[in-house]
Amino acid sequence: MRSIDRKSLEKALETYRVLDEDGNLVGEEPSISDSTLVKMFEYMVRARVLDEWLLKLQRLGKVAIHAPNKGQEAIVGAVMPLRPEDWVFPSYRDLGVYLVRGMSEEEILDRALYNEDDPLKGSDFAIYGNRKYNMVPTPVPVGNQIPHAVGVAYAMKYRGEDLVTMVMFGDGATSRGDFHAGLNFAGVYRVPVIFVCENNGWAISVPFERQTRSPSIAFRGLAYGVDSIRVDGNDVLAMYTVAKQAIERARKDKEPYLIEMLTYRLGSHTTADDPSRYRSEEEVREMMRYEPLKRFKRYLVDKGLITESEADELYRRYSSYVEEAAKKALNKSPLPRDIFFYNVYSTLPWNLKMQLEEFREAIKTIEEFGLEVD
Amino acid sequence: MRSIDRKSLEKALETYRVLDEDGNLVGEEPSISDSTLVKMFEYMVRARVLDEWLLKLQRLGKVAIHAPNKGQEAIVGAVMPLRPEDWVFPSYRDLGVYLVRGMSEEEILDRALYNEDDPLKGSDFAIYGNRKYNMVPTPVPVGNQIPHAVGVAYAMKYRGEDLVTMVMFGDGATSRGDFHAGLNFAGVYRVPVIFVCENNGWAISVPFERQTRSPSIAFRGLAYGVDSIRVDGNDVLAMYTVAKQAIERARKDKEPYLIEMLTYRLGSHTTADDPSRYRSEEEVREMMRYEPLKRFKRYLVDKGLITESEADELYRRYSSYVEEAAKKALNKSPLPRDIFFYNVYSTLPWNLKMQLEEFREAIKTIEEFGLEVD
Amino acid sequence: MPVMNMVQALNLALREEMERDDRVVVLGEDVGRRGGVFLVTEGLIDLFGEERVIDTPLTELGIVGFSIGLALYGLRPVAEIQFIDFVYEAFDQIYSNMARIRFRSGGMYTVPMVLRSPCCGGIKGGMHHSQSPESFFIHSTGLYVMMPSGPYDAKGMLKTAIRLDDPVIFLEPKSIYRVIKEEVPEEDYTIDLGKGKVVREGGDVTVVTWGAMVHLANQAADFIKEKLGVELEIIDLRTLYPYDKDLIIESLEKTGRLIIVHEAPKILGLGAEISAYIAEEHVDLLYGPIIRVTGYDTPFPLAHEKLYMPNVARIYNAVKRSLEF
Amino acid sequence: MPVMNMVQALNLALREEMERDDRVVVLGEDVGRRGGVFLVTEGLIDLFGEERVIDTPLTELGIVGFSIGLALYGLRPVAEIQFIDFVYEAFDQIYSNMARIRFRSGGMYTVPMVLRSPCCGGIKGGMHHSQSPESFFIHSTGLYVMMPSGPYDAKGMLKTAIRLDDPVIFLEPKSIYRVIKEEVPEEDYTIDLGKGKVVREGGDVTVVTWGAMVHLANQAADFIKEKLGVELEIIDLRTLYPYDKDLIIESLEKTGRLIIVHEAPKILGLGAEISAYIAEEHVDLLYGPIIRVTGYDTPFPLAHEKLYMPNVARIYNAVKRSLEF
Ligand SMILES: Cc1ncc(C[n+]2csc(CCOP(=O)(O)OP(=O)(O)O)c2C)c(N)n1
Ligand SMILES: Cc1ncc(C[n+]2csc(CCOP(=O)(O)OP(=O)(O)O)c2C)c(N)n1
Ligand SMILES: [Mg+2]
Ligand SMILES: [Mg+2]
Repeated sequence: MRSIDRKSLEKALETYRVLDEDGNLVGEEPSISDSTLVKMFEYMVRARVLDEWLLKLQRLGKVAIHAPNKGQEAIVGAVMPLRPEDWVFPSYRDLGVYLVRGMSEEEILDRALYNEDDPLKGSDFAIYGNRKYNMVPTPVPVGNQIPHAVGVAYAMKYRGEDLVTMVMFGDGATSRGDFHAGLNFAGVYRVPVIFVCENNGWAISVPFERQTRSPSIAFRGLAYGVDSIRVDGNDVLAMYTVAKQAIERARKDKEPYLIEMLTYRLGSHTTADDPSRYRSEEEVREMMRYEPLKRFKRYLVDKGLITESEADELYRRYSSYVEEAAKKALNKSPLPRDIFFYNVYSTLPWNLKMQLEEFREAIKTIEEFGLEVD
Repeated sequence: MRSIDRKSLEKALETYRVLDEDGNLVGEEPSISDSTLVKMFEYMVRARVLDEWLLKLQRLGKVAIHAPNKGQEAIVGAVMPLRPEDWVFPSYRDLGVYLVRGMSEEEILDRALYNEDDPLKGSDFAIYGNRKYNMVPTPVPVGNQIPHAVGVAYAMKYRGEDLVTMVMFGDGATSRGDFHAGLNFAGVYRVPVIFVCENNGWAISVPFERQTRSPSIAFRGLAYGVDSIRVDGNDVLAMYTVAKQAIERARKDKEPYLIEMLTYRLGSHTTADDPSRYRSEEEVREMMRYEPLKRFKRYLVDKGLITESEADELYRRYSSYVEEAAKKALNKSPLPRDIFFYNVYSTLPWNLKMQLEEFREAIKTIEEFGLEVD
Repeated sequence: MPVMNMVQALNLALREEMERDDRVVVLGEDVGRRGGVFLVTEGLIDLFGEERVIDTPLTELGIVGFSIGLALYGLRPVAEIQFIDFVYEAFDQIYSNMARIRFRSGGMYTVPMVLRSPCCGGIKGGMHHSQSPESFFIHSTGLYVMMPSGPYDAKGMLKTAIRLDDPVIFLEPKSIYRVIKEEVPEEDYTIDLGKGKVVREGGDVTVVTWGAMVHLANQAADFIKEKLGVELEIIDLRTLYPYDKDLIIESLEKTGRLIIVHEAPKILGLGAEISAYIAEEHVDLLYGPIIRVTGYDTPFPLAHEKLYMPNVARIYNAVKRSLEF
Repeated sequence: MPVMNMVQALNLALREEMERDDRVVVLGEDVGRRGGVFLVTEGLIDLFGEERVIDTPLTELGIVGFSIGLALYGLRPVAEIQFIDFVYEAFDQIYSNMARIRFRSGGMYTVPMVLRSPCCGGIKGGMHHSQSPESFFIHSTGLYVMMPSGPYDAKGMLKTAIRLDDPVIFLEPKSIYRVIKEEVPEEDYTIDLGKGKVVREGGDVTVVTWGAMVHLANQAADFIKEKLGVELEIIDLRTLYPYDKDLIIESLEKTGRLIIVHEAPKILGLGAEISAYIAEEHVDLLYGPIIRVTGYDTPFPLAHEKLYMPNVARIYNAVKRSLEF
């Protein structure tokens, strides 16, 4: 049993920040190289642009569904301090994370459109991942990935490697058994995992106060013996600083860490949602004041690392870039029709072989009569 | 979101007690009537005696399995302040609880032997409950009953009744999703439920430090916004005092409460267990010093409410009482052979009717050839 | 009589039952202000308040475990799982408790609750917004399982489910939530547990199916009639457990040929049980093989779901094969 | 060759695999110091340390979810569920992840793990220490399912399971853990996935079964031979998915009569699938009905479990009925 000291409690109940909502320094300035700072901003812009394009493609009926990330772009700060060999289990709302890990806009679009180049072979919607980037595709059932990340971290420690695992999930996910088990195992086995809870105030229509009466998610982390901190999650510098420390400690001391990222979802839950049913426009307008891009841009402009017009240019550049990429992705062929028979087992068991025959007969009939099915 | 004050934290991290291990007052003496005090002791003795008898019957091959309660008898203190109309979800190790709720030794034996008078009709082993006493039979999967208790408490509040629900479970059970969901719902909906975690240091062979790295179960309760306290669970006066307050508050203010009862399992996990594989005899001998009966007896003797020889007599009286009851229970008939077809649905669906036919044919064959089956 | 879609009919059933009986409460993720992601519970919170229309934290285990408690105390909870694909966290509570408390308690305690949820494919929902897990509930024993195929049945069946003393899994094929419109009486009516319905008469081949597949079967029947001059008799089971064996036997007595169509994977889909039942008790009625047209034994895919699911071509092929005997 | 019971054979398999391959780790409740409640993992912690023989907190969801992570990273976890009756908390992790990560990731990630657990009845274990839930895993798709019926097979099959790249559910009939003793080589051998075994030859009726029921069927066969002069051919499936259809067909070609015996409830027990498969693809081989002798469609009872389970009388009656045709 561990005791709880005053300092741990404060970290779990107060909110760590570096910049205020206008981009003024209010905490200790982290020492981050200029190029990293600019890169960080660029990722955030790319995430914003891509988000807008996925929304557009969804409205055009090309993309099945999209979970907007607008307002939560500061998550890129949490992943940037990772090494490529570290593992990441992203959430479905983490466009910026995919980009930082090396995924291109092209690949994200191929995935969203599940065309012939979809690395996940048309398995599910609104999820992204690729072994190439040590980024495991998100399971749609909320929270499932949490204990997986802990297992991976255990295996890293077991192998004596100095790698870490990071896993993202929402505030709603903290109510699930997966969170409970994952945090508990991480505490008991002391493994190098960093939990990032993106507390955006809402789980679809359920506000945080109705999700839990806990003082904070970070406080809840302490209840598993996992050191935890609450961070202004719209302040990318705060996110970066805190994550960097957590990652270094995990790498060295094999200690888990929980970061509660206080943020706000400015868009709808997904493109299938209608937030006007449960929250006011005023709330959203008010929260726009705290959004992460504007704030960070101010800091960069004040620091002389970027000008307003350079920032605008960046946005425009990526917009045309994604437009091109979308055109290309839309022109690709669909996946083979029998794709879903593969990747269930490493080889086809006899019942799947028989069913594949039946499937081929059906295709013949479809073609014979020119039936419309797909 | 709630804030956490110093006092809540202390309660959750320190250990409330009234008597020391020798029965000396070390805390504020609760005002409990003499007759209640003696009754409390009597329940503890009855639990101890019944425990010994169930062990004996198991060794004789009459009882399938038994989960000894030796060392945890102070749990009776938690239930005594309840009203009969309040609901209880006991754990499987709670002989004293069953007795306080009004179950007789006879009924417990009928249940353990699943004879014709078994109120649970031979459904499962080592569980006890009866609607008559508002005590729901324990599900064998550890922790399942926790969210049920929260639902019952919600229904009580919904109906505007001033009743409360109490639910018991072990330290191991706190690792399950049921605990996580139950505590969280209780916090969010503020329902009159009292959680009693019997932290006896072990979940079979897994010691508490390996079950969780949490500072305490009570601390974990706070992380759900549920007020929580840690109590010396071998001190029946402490248990009574704390439970009484929690019950009154729940009744009045509809506030949940968690009591972490720090105790120790002196016997084996169940009669199928062999504790010598994972813990030392010395540990058990050492823990015998803290056992609840001796301690409470000293207090009663010092207070002049009972003499040593009266206590011995009590023990002997219940021993012969249970011996008689066991004889009677052993002489009863078994349940009807087709008992398991009933109580699945309120009426038999057609497939069960057909299967009952098949069953009757099998019985005929068994009788025709004198086959041994049962 | 007003014309409604299934969402409206279900909403009406809930409203009427809540008005009729204050033991009925509704709970689940986003069922309150949001009215459910498909709006089945729309407006109920305004009528009945947040004590009776309860938004829950995001845990299916919690939703079911908590509902069991409500039901134990005598309420009649109607719990929503946002998509049935997310029910599995709750499987221990469903299997070990919802389905077993009556048995465990020797009949002293009952769990009169309904677990309702959108199910099945056809909306490009991918792996986790498309599944048909009825087999898991049926094999559990201790549960009733229902799936309506249209607004009229939906209203009557949900009312039946709410009034039963035993726990019910109520599955709603979301692909036809808004597609099928029917006249739905604004009066009280129920539809008996365990009663299927012949939705199309025909003398050649019996097709047993349920949910959205009823409409597919009908479409296939038109096509097959045109191409082969063969008449399908289509049975909509409606209750999946206990299913209406008598209706199947009656039809088989006429046709001697049986095809079962369902969206769930073939292996141990309910089709297996129906087929095995016939092969065990009524093998004499059969002219040939019992053919199953089902989801394939793979996860439900996002890509090419209409080829994964039963479709007209597959039913056509099955009928041809059935007639070969 | 040493004579061993199943517990010893399984223990030996684990030890050999852990010596052979340091990716193999063992985890579960009480698997360490305690050696598992049935002692299948006895002594392993002394040989391999607590990093490789991991006592877990009490959560099946956690055990499976964490094991999936280990497997994703390339280890070969062998996770124990103390009794398979407690697996249901983990069902979401099993169904939605263990069985689906390969598919979800387009084949990029695999989950080479074994989930092993004591199962089935016959020890007076009551509702929650007796169940046979293989149907749930088979219907999940994406998992292999195995159940040995003796020490020799147990060792070889567990080794096969550990070496497969796909996830395996490995069920161990606890009632025969210590009852059946056989010679078990101390050398390395495996038993192919998907291969059943004819354990008794006979020309009259084919009995398909697995696990402890293999021994019951044998007992029944002796009795039936004596009373009716009828010879049963008994097939031990060993792998439940994908089951050995060829062996069944081969036997049916000889006998034309099929009885399936299993402990799980009848409704959607694996018997249903086997029966439906034959009724769909090989109906011409049958002389009469396919009969299932199974657990009844109720929870597993404490009282009279031997009457609830298949027994000699029930198999005898089934054979008589089968021969009537
Ligand atoms: C187990 C499960 N239940 C329900 C859903 C449906 N659903 C998808 S996202 C969501 C809310 C998630 O909220 P949160 O975890 O806070 O993440 P956010 O969407 O806010 O980023 C729900 C209920 C799901 N995907 N999985
Ligand atoms: C879900 C589940 N997993 C495993 C078991 C087997 N088992 C029975 S009791 C027990 C340990 C329980 O420990 P704890 O909750 O501390 O209660 P205690 O026995 O110490 O009173 C285990 C693992 C079970 N009954 N249920
Ligand atoms: Mg959220
Ligand atoms: Mg314990």
